Amino acid sequence: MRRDIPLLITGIAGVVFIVQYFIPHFPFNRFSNWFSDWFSIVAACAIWLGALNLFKLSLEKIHARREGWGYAVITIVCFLLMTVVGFSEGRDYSKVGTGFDWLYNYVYSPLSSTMFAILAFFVASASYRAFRARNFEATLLLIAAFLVMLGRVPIGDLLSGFMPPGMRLSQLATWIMQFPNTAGQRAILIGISLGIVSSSLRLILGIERSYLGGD
Amino acid sequence: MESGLMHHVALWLAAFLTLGIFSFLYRDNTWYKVCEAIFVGISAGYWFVAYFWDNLYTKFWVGVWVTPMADRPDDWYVLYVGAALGILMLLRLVPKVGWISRWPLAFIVGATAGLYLVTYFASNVMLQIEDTVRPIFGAENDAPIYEIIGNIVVAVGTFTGLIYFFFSKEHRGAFGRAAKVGIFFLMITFGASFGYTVMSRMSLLIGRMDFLFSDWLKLIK
Amino acid sequence: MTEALVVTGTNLGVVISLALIAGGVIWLLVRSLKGKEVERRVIFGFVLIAVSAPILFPITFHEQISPVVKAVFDKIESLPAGSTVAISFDFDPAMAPEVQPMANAFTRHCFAKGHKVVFLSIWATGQSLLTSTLDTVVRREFPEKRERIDWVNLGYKAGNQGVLNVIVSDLRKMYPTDVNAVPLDSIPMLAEVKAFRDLSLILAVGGGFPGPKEWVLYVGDPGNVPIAAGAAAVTAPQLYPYYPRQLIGILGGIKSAAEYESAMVDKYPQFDSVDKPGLRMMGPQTLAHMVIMMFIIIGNIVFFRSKRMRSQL
Amino acid sequence: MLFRVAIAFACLFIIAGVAGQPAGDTALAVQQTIAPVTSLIATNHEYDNGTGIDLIWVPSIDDRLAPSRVTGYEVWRSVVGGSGSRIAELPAGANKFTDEQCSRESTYVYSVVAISVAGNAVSISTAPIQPAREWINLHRLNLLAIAFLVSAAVIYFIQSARSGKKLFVRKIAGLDAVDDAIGRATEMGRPILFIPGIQDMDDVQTIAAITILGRVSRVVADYDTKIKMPVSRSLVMTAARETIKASYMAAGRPDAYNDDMVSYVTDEQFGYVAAVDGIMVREKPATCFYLGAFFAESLILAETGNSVGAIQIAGTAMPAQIPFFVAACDFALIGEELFAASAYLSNEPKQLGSLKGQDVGKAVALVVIVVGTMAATIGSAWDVTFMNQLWSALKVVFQTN
Repeated sequence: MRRDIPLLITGIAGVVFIVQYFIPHFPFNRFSNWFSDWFSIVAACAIWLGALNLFKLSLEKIHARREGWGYAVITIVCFLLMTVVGFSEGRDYSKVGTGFDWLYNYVYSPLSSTMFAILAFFVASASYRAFRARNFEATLLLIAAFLVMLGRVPIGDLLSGFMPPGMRLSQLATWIMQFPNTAGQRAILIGISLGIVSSSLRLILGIERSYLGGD
Repeated sequence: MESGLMHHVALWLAAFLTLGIFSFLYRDNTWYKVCEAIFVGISAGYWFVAYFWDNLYTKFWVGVWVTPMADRPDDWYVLYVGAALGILMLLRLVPKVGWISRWPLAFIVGATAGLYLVTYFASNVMLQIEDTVRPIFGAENDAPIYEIIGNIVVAVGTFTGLIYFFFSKEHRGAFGRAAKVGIFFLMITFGASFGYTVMSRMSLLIGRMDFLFSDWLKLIK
Repeated sequence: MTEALVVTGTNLGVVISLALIAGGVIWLLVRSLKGKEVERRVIFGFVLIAVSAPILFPITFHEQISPVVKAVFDKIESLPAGSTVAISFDFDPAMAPEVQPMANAFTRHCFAKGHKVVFLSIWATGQSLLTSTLDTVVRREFPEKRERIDWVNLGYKAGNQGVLNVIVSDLRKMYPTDVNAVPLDSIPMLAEVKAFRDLSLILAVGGGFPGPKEWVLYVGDPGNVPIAAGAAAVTAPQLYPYYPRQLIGILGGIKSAAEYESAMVDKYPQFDSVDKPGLRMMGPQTLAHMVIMMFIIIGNIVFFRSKRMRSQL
Repeated sequence: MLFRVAIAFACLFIIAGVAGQPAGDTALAVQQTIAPVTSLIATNHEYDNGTGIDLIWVPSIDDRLAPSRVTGYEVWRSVVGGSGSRIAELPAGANKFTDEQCSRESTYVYSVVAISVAGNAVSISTAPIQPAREWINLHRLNLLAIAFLVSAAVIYFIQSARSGKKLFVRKIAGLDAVDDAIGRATEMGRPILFIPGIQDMDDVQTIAAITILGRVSRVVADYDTKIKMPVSRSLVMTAARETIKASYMAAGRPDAYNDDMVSYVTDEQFGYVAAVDGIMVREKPATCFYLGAFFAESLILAETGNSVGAIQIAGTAMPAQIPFFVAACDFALIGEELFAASAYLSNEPKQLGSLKGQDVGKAVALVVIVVGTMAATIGSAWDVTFMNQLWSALKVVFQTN
């Protein structure tokens, strides 16, 4: 029973949302909008579960004085600071000039963009480590990456300056992006979509049910 | 903008956080851990507040309560369905009836599966196939040679790439060789995308360095 | 070809940093030949130097403009003076280093040609970046341009592509006022602009969702307005299918921004003295790319070396 | 459709007829004012919820003069028994408009006004029309047919596998490594880390990740390995807990399950990554799984995981991120393989049958690509009519709107 009802719900919802695509008639024409509204409301409710979990784990850590409990204190204080400021600003919480906006600009945003920027270092270490001519496939990966990188900076055209115009490295890089890259992306995209069709069908038919848990 | 002092505090705070995250590259350390804890707390708080005001308040509350009847869309009442699903989800907090939260979950999974099935089929399978079907060269033969080679490459690459993804046929003989060519194309694709992305990623680092050198340290004008 | 690589910036700092990198690479090579793996932190150190040195001691290259970028430049050039152009800031601080230089260059170009500019954003995070362009470019470099006569800031509206869907046919329905709550009907430069389809050109700067693609689908195609894209390098390849029919041109990543800035300086020498972040960033970009390519080469030397050593055992 | 073609032809004839008139006549007749638009016809907009009406007309003759004397057109609508209003302004040269703001309860009459400096000219009004709504979007019939074909193939092979037919499925290296990777973590006494991407449950990749988690956690429960799963979405947290709990129950060890195996961190992409990186360097997992929808964080995770010496199995259907996983991880599931993974790992016939079904889709795609490319090339290079017809037929079949 606890498992059959959810399976039924998944199946019916799946069929309805396939069918709505082909029916312009009310109410089917609204279904996808409704779903996105409903989902955002459910997600907004569910974040209470997440936040409570974050609180619970941090408090347990602090209470037991487990290693790193001090950091848990910082997390909770920052969370409370952000929520108190955010709720006290009202619905225009993110307007330019509010305290919430200040915290966003000077705390959230530097942290976020720096974490993103770290990626530059990892691109370098991955290039050093992973682009090795272990076999033919790896060599192709390496050569394609090398040529495209070379073609993206002025040095590439300097090195290939002796070639007739139209065959310089920057153009070669563009060609690789335009043709072989398109071919690969297309094959991947078609494959992915067929994979989605079949795994969606498994979910709708109730063959795949591990996400629903046990009885 | 802000008063001088506030601006300085802001700059130093941002610089402190920036360097703290960068310090992780050397090794895990207290400074990074502090920044990480701040980041988790501040960002979780941010989303908590944003979800509340943007979704619960603006979407639901305003939709069913604040907006005058005359201004509402004719299907405003369906917002209650969303709220009902949300409440069922929150029942998870009550151990005895927590299992009911599987219902909204099952609904979301089913609807997502249905939506993705048709939209991906339409936009990716159909459209990509339609795009691949094109002449390799035209009547006037005026297409430049690189474009003709390119068109052949796209057709062959897409074809063999798809063969690689076949699950139910053994990759042997001619089929196996085609699959092998397919994986070559995939590898070129991966290499090219990787190389192409380097510039984007570097820009982000340059942006941060620019902040440290010019906004904070004022080393350059 | 000589023109493509005019290197400017000849101070001691450039020489020192290049020497530092070159020396380091030789040291790495020697170590690798001895068959030693390089630690990650050394690699990180190289990236740090390669990126920071050219920021502190600028090296700039002259960029040859590519056709997809030139198409945008030429479009702005060819519009009669006084045309109304929109620039949309659809990005966040993380993407800003890549695309804000484009937005700034577009702004300068439009003003230099005497066009009127409508600024807006359909990303919540775009507002503050839009404000910074208004402060650093518009108000500082073009003090003679008056708000609401030569340019207007419409600000941000929530609703993603829904906003676009409306403004293509009716601007006032979505934006009854500008960002300072001045009714659009009392803004002289918008007297003729009832909808976005009345504009001469839309420059969509951004890279995520919604971005240039949505501008094409919801405004460019239905409203028959020319759209040009300024996009992050990562998303630019996904825009190529729309060029040249639905997008008149594409700027992808900092390289295109640098090309655009080069073209601007060639045409309008007065902009030689303004900050050109695109060109400025190409120095660090070039060095960083070279360092990464060095790593690929050295990595392979280490690999073949160790393979040979294994086979000798 | 046929009706539309007929209208189009009618318009063409009228244009031709008008253009064929002696030029002197019109020049004399229209000194000051301009000619109105002609042949204005309103039809119901097909396949919508009864909100659209299509208008089509022949532009004013003066619009064809160069320089055009017409500066634009206005579309006016009036509800029968009500007042009229201007609903659109169009540039010169326009000859059609779709009014999408109609109500099914009302009947409308339209007219188009040609605007010029000298004066305006109003067209004859259309016959009263009421929008209709349709139940099925016939424009999408081709999509329905092909999607049905592929789905039918999937279901057919699931059924035939159920009835005991043996199916071959090729090896997927990354998935064969799952057992070993978990075994390694057990031997080393270190946890395994499972990252289901950063999207919510309304992304089918996340759902795929959760279904794979079902298989992985089953092995984890059998081996009694520690699993850690920080997530960035609360709904994913709930779903993952259900999944892992079920696996522990199926393994007969419900007591070993603990809710803290799955923990929520933050919805913010990089805040989440910062925390996961911290967990990696502090807890040194022996095995990391990155399965689901990933963005820029893919490489940050993979490089940090590599630096702590973890075996890494990754899979995503984000085309932009696959290269990073391929380059930096030990095993990478490429696109479609992510969706095949749970079926492959389950090793149940009916699940494997679905894989064979999706291969039918690929076979169709292959045939169309070969036949279509050949038809298009032969057709356009040597102008072979039959090939051109075949090519355009394929284009029509695979068109979506």
